[in-house]
Amino acid sequence: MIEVFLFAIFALVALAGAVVMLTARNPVYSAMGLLVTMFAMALFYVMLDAHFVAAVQILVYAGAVMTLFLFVIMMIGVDKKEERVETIPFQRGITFVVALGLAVVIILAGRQAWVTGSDAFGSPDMVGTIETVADSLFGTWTIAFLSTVFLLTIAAVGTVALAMFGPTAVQSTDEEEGA
Amino acid sequence: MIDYLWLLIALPLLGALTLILFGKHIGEPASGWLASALVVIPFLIAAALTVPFLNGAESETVFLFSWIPVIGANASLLWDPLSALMTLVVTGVGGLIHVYSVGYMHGDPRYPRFFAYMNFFIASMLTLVLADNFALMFVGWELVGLSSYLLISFWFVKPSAAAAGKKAFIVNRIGDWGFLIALMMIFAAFGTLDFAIVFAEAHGVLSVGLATAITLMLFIGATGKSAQLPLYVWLPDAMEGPTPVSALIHAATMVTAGVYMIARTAVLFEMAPISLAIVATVGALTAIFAATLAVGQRDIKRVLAYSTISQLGYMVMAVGLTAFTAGIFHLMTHAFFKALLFLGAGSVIHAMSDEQDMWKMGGLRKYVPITFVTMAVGWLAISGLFPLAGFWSKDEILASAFAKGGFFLILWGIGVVTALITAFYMTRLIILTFFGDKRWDEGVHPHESPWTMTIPLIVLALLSAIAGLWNTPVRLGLEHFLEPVFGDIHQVHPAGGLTVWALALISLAMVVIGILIAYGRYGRGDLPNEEGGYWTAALDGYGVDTFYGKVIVLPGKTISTWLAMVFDTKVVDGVVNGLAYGVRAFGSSMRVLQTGWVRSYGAAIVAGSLGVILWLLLQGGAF
Amino acid sequence: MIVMADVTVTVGWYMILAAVLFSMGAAGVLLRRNALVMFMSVELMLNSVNLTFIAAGNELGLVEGQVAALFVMVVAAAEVTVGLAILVAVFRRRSTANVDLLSELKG
Amino acid sequence: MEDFIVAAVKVVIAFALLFMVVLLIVWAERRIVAFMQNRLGPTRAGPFGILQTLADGMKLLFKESLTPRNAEVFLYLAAPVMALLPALLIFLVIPIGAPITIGDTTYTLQVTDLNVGVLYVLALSSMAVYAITLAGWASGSKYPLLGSVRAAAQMISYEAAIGLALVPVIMFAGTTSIAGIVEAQGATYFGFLPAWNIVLLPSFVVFVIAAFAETNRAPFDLVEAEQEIVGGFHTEYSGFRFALFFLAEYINLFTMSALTVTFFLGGWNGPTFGPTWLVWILPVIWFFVKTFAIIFLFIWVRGTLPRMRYDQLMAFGWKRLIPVSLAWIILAMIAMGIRRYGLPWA
Repeated sequence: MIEVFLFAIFALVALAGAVVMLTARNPVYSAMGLLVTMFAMALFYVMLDAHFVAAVQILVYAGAVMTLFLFVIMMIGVDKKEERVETIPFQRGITFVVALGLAVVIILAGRQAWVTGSDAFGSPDMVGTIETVADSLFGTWTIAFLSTVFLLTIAAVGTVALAMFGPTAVQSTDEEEGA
Repeated sequence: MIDYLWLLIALPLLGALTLILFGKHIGEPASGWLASALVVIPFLIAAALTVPFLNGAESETVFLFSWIPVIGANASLLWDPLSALMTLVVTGVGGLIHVYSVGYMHGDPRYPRFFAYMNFFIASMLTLVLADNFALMFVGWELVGLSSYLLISFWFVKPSAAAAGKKAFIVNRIGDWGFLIALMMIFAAFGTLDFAIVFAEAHGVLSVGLATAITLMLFIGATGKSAQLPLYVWLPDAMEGPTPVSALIHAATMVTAGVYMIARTAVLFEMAPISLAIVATVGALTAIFAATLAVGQRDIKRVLAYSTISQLGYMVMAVGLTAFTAGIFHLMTHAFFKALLFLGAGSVIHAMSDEQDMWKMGGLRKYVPITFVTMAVGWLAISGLFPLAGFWSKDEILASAFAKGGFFLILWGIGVVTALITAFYMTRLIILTFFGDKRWDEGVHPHESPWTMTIPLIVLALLSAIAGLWNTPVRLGLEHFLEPVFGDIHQVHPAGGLTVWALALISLAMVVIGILIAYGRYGRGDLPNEEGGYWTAALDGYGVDTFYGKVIVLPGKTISTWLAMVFDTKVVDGVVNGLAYGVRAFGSSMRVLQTGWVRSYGAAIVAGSLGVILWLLLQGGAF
Repeated sequence: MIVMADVTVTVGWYMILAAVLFSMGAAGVLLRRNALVMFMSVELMLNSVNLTFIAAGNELGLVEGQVAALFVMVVAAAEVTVGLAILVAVFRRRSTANVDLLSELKG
Repeated sequence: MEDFIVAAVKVVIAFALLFMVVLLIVWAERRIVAFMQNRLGPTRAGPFGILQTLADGMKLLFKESLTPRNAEVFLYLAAPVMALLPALLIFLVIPIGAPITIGDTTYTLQVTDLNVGVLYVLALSSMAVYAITLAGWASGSKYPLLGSVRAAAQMISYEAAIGLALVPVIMFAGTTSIAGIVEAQGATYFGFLPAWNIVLLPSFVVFVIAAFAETNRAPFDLVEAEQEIVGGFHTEYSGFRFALFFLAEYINLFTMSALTVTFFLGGWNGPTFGPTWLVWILPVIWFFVKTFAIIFLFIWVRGTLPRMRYDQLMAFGWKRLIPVSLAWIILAMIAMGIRRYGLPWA
């Protein structure tokens, strides 16, 4: 009972955050909206017994990713509010149809192949503590885990390279913008 | 021990690679000796590996690595008495010729490159010989063609050498076409190219007609490589290459590949009597045709070239008679004495400062004694004088033809006449070169060749003298040796008893007559006037090249010109340009989609995934 | 509340929520011109997928759902770092984060 | 239901405790710094001026709260709350004393023990960045914005150091539960030396230095460097909203000290003796003694060291602390390996 309540509240919070992200003219508010959604996600994860992932969700998404977003917004986009005038023809209509269609179709697909909870696979009261996740991560999925190490290293190197070797002078973009 | 079989191919290949890459740094004598060593060592290995066969050991297949297993083509080597014999001939004669080349090629600016090619040839030839399936054999077959091309046109600055190389390559391609079709037919029939399976199942799978078709196609391949009618034209021109090349490739080894191939596929040929008859006939006709041409040549190497064609004709005739052992036997002895003769000719040319016209020689026996003596042995051996090698092997072929009887008696007759002509032109060559007056130009100072060239001559002379004793009617050594290979084949055998001696006497008489006629014509001081009529025609090779030029090359050129000038510019270019235009027009019409707006691309992606999900849902029966 | 007494949260609820969030993320990518907000929308999509992973993993009693979510997070983190670095580089050159103005590759 | 009541009581006690302690710390800092600078500090309100903080707080409450014209009002108002929340929440996982058993029930002196406690602490401490960044940005003024960008960069950088410094601690304890880490430090070496994680000295040093930076205290207080950027991110805040930032800052100081004690100095571990009630009370006393010792260290450093330059700060964080932490993690791993599996050649 209380579970339904919590779900409803968190879902509303998550949706509200997403709506704010989608509609705010200022990217800072978009970031705040997304942050709220991510917190709601973390709470869902706790409800779903994925404690470790919930902590990582906050640590990585809220703590690192969104901070980075905010930082970059402060650096580049903070005072530029987005224009409401749509420049691409039909984009709004297409987006509306396509996004709605996507939601409907995913839900339809889900009704076809709903997870029907055969608990034969594992222990139904499995809790995602560090120990259980680590067992799987460093046992079954070692290779995948190691490849993420490479991925992160490459990403770090790429980021540093982009920051180090980029152009230093801001060039005029008048012609392109006029075109 | 058998595990080291791969070294036979690997060592010369290593030598070729080393000399190609580092030849310049290795320098002149060293690269030659390195190459020689890398042929002699395989010879020693092969010899060690052959010993068990003398004690009746089984054939073995050495699997190296998977290549195209699905068609039964792997890099695996077959080691049986036949391939052992061929390997010994190739590496033994090849090794001697390598040593000879150390001296002969002295001072050539591309000295290391020459030995690189020679080693490459040895490796290719051994691949051909040792292959245990048609595909690998074909690889070797093509590789010897390539190395032959490289070596014929080794002195490519000479236009004639470059042209000769091309000619050899193109004519060989015609033969290869036949071989390739044969391979396809074999694969279609058997589903594999593995020798063992093909030969084992041949009787169950093949009809006589199919066998005939396959073997005829194989024989087309053989005529190309072994210079039989009508594809022999490349071999005389191939004399443009350095003399050791002529000795090694165009006398002793590569040209025998066709004979070897027929012997190897003896099982298939045995099933196709018509093919066998054709093979034997072509062989006999080639033998006499080339012999008559050899008579008319003035260039010492061209005489030997036509002689080679003629002798190859004998071998082909032998395998066509199903006298496979005799064919292989003649192949072996011919390798010895023809290599000897070529090397001797090379020594003479070397002595005469690159003069090849016999009319400008004469009286050389005092100046190049070792060359003279050894070449004399070769002369008598090829002529077939008792008891030298040529006598035994040639006689066995003739006796086999006689023993087969019927139609084949005609072939026997041709063979006997050819023997006479052979004795005649070889005597002519010896007399014109070594006897009589000096006819050479001013400023030529003949001298004996260095020891690196004479020692191979001496060794080959010894072999030419005694090799025939391996397989005599009295003691069939080779026959016994090759028993595991041809044991299941119905070979024709010379009749025993008095017949064989009578036949021997007849051919011996022919040889003596030939020698005497030649002596009578050339041995008495004045040289006869050989102008006009037959002589001009023979010098021209009976105009076969001109004929081919008119009948085949010219129409080909005309068609090619038309294709290049009209068809290509109008039709091919038209199609290409039209396609390009169409693509451009299509692209222009599609450009509209390329808006440059990320978001419209994104919309397309999402719409596309929406479509995919919808389709999957429809497939799954969601609606 | 009395009516809902025997209602429990099933995995389907999470799936529907995730589908809605995913669609909103997709709409964000298609609608917003600010590259930063487009990135955020992509993050929202990734998050919604994570939710399905974990919900399904919980339903099946498998830890793999959470492991997959962790991998998604790693990839998302890497993507954000590089993406934002590119964005900063673009901004240094063009003084704009509006993707509509970065349309030189048009046909 | 009982659990719920117990939890609620714990939360109330914890928050009350925090507010009390903050009043004390502010007073203590002013007095101690004053002594170090050869002054007296506040003396008027209450004995030794101990009520001075309360008086200041009352004053701030009655002041007018200004909102700048260019401010993004919503975020401007939300920022102080966002600053206070994580500061309060972190304290919930810190055990301030040994578990107490009354009847059949054992009560832990900790609001909740999480399996992922350390991650929880790290996650929440990274939340503090938002308050500062948003406060600076939402003020619509340039000095706060500069201060907030500085703060964001500084806190992101030193968070990495804090996380890395905690890795050896987690390895030695074998758990990420905070109570577990404290219990693991209850053992002894050679029967008398307490097995506190202070033996991981480099980690301890890195952690404390990074804690200075995380709490924006001297010598890393560039965020509010008066000489350069006036008051930093909270320049435009006044009245009660400023009080909230102030409060959050000192709560952070206290929780960081408490965390240092918990992770490295054995938490509530200490000698216990006497009757049951004393056995219950003593750990709490030890915990607070240790915590205040660390707070004294914070104040002492503030009174001693000059402020660093911005580039020095970043270089120190990235080029010194993080490499040292990484090297130390490897060494600690080797040490653990030897302790568990013996020497490689043995």
